[in-house]
Amino acid sequence: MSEPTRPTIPAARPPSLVSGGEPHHASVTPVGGVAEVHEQQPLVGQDLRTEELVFNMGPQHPATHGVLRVVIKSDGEFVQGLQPHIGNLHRCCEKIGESVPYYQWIPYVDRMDYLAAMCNEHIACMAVEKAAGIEVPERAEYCRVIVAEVQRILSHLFAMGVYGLDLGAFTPFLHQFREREKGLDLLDHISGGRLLYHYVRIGGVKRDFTQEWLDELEAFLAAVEQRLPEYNTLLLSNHIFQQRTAGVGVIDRSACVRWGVTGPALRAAGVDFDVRRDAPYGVYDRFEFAVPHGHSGIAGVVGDCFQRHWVRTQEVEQSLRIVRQALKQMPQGPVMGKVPKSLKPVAGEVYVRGENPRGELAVYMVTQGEDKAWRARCRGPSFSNIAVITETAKGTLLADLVAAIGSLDIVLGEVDR
Amino acid sequence: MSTTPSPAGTPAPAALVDPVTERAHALLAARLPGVVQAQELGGRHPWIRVSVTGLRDALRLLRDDPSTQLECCHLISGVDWPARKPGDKAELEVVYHLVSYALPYDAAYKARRGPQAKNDPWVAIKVRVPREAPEVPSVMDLFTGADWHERETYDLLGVRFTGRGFVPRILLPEDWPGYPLRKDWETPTDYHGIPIVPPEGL
Amino acid sequence: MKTYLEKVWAGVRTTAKGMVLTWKHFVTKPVTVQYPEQKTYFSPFERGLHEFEPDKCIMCHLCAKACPVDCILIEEEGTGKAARLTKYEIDYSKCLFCSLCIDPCPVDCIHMGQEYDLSAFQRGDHVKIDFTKGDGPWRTKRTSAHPEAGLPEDAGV
Amino acid sequence: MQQWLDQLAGSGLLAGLPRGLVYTMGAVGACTLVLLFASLLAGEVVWLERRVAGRMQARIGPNRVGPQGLLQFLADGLKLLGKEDVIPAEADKPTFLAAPVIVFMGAFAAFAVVPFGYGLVPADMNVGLFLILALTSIEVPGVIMAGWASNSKWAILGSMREVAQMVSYEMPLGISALVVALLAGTLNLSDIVAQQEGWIWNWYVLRGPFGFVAFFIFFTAALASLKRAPFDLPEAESELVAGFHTEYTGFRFAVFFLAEYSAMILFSMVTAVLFLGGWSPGFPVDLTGPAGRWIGFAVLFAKTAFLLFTMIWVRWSLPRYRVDKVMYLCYKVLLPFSVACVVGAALQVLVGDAVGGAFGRWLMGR
Repeated sequence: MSEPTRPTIPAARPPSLVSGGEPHHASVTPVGGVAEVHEQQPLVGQDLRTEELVFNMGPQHPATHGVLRVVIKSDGEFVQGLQPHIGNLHRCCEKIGESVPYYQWIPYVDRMDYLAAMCNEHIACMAVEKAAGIEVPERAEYCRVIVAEVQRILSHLFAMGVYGLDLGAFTPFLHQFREREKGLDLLDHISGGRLLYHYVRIGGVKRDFTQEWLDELEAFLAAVEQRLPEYNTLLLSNHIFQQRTAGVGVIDRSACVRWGVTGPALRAAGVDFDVRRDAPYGVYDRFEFAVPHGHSGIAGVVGDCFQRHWVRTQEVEQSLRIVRQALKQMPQGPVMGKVPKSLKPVAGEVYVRGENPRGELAVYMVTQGEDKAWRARCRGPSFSNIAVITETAKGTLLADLVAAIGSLDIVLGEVDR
Repeated sequence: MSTTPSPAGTPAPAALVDPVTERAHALLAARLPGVVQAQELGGRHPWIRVSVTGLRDALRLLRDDPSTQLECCHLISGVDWPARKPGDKAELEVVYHLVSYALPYDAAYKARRGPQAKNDPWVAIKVRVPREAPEVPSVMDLFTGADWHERETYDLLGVRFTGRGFVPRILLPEDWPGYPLRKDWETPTDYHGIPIVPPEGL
Repeated sequence: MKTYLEKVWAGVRTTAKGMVLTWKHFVTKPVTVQYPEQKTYFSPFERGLHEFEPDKCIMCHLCAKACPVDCILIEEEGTGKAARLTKYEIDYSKCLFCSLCIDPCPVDCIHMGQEYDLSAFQRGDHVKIDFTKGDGPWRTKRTSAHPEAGLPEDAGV
Repeated sequence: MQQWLDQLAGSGLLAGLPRGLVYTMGAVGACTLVLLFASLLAGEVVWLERRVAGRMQARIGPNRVGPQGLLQFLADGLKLLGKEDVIPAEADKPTFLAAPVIVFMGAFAAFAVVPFGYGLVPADMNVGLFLILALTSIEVPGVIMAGWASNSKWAILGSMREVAQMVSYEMPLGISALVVALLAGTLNLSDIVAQQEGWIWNWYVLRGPFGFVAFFIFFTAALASLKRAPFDLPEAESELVAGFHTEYTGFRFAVFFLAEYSAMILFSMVTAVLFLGGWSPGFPVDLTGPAGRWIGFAVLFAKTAFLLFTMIWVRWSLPRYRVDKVMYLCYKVLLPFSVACVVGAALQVLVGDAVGGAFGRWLMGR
């Protein structure tokens, strides 16, 4: 990619402050679509002095999905460099994990990725169960899979709708919120909370499904299945949407792997990898589902914003499949295993990873035979996913930066933890 | 050191030796003699501890060798191990969890179900540095994504990563006192005159 | 030229398709629930404002110990059999609504209610609620028949 | 207008007054009427937009203030009036204060030549169409002033986008209006409507393919110069926060808002006049009488409302274009098509002249 040739002006900040010097870029990703803009060299005369603008995008900005702050060095509409600054939503989740008993930590884990609380709980509980050697009843495992997949559908609906909002389409956002509302009510009716469920507990789940709830679940699945083509009419197959996203914000396989990008963004880059299938946890190995990954058969370039969005739409369909299979296979039995009253796992370590809607959530827990963890480290997928934006958005238009951040679908609660 | 975490409560049977970690260990032992300091190849969390000086070589070898291809640095975590009884060494531990997307999921793991087994292919590499002068070479040039993880480890535990210039804090303000995830850290009462717990309560 | 015309046509066609879809929504009934007049259904498991029965409480402090944020303050007079509850205060500026306080109660005197509207004109009005002071927007009696009432609660602890 | 004032001056009530004063009073009165019409209608268009958007998004929209929420704009206006009027410390104060006035002036002044019905035109000019295109361009300096004076980076980016977009889209806008001018042979808007009277196929949108395509180009270009989605880049809220009016609060913001919606009404009316037959209902009927002209006004109003609805409909159906794609659309799609339409319309006039008869006159457009 050819940067526009300009008399360079030293950056306002010393380069050492910007991410500790320039990171090593093995390859700078070519950004399709922008190439035709770059062909037109800006007409800057010898006597006309130009200057780069340094912007503060965020923490209060509509497109930064919360309180992300991005310092952009731009040349008019072109982003020449950027540095994300995080930490505005830091809530000491890991420190709290070291200071409260295990079962009290679970409600805090909910609040990390507040759009995928069920998945967070699932993985955090798995870590504690593994550390303490607790057996989870089979029915509880199925309950966990069902609520986690419903959560994944909800999270992806939110991600796709908000992506429309980032691109200026307000209507699909609210259309998807209509179904998401139903799903939130659904999880509310089983757990008692609308967003932060605290339903998955150490050793099982809080309560068994009732028949009314299962009927409600069926209605929700049918509604989502029926509405999916509508969302695609407004976004995925729309010409303007394709123009905005195809070839924009390309994160190829090498960039994904170097930066530790996971989840839909990794799959959009053509990597056929899903923890649920390739390193299954819970009872995920008993279901049949496809892992959608980016390829050249659809519009866009492998690893661009369009394919990330496409992967999400496909994952919703696969999640519907998993929930239906789980409902069929679900055995009878208790939903709570035998958990000792005082939970004191012996000294040791566990590392548990699982597929969250945004990528791989991993919990690294060091136990020391106390009722609290010695170290409770969480790998928030958005933390690694947003870091890649420094490389991806260089040289693109400002609108493409917004499109790229939106397509990574970050949740700041998880970035800052 | 004596506080080295022992494997899980139930001793790991020999059958549960982790194939990927074993492969990585064999590779390191063969190609970089003297780098591996300790290892635990079985149980639910196998790990290999390498020397601080050999860390970069070890990670580069594991990343590039076709038999391991651990190309992604999944997580970097720091663990504080202060001296809890006289004679202990006060140390900080940095754990690198590496994963591979290139190698297919090992069929051996299919049989390794159950809560006590390690059932996914990752490798944990550890280094230990003294708590007073915690200096670890940066691996940012090997794994670009390690950048933010290193910044966070510095921010919360005070591990200094060398060879990458100035490491800014990431989550906390630049002038925040101390490193909160160290076990001896105490919450300050105020920050620039702003009380952390207001006098009238939260 | 051909791809150019195709692109123009694709733009017009997909725009028209999107507009047809929004038109369909324009003529269908909205799904909004008009809040103050209409209310949505709540399940009996809803985790709203607590319901607390002061006369049942035996002051064992188990709920306060189970609370991850220490938001429950219990004060009592006297000791042994003569002990009397004088204050049972929940600080809702800290409360997580995680329902961990419900599980350990041996006499089943604290529950999660269905009241969720915490709006007030004064900050202090809803921040700290003392349940021994009688009814307010909160309840000091069980209002909803909870299907799990009386079941042994060992879940998650 | 002038004849009407002459009549009025001649009548008993104002007989003693100097003619100039009568003209001035007439002008002020007409201005007030048009201002009231434009701003009240703009308020209602805001309500319409929010209601339509709500229904398209499966929700209701504002329905609390007044019947069906019709008085919502009053509540909004009161709220905006009650807000603190913030002027940024580093702002260029006089320019900052003048910018909303200029933007509103541009949108409002163009109403002077729009015929609301037969004879209901504030200033019946021979260069009406030309004047509208010129007056709406006054908005551009106003927007530059707003962006520059705010001393905000988002505002300056927004105003640069706005200027680039407005200046570019004036070309397809003007050229597609030229198609009508060619067919009608006049720039007087009242005369343009007069030539579309009679049956519905006399409307310029249905007189041959060129008028048809030109209608869509004109409407699209109007959307772009109105900064309406999918061309709302100057105030793209997910990119530039609020574009050039990021730093404006309270009443000044309300003026920008009002200007935007007045311009929407203006362009809808102009489109209706140019292409959709103005006050002609689509069948031969005499609307020149004292009562008829008000019926004509209602017909024109209905067409305007339909176009306004379409603008809202488009906005809530489509994502936003990217800044380079907007320019692509302008220079590589709309401009060639509009030029082709002008050439085609000219040929159509020639062919109509050669054919002669009723069909030829239909082709010629007059």
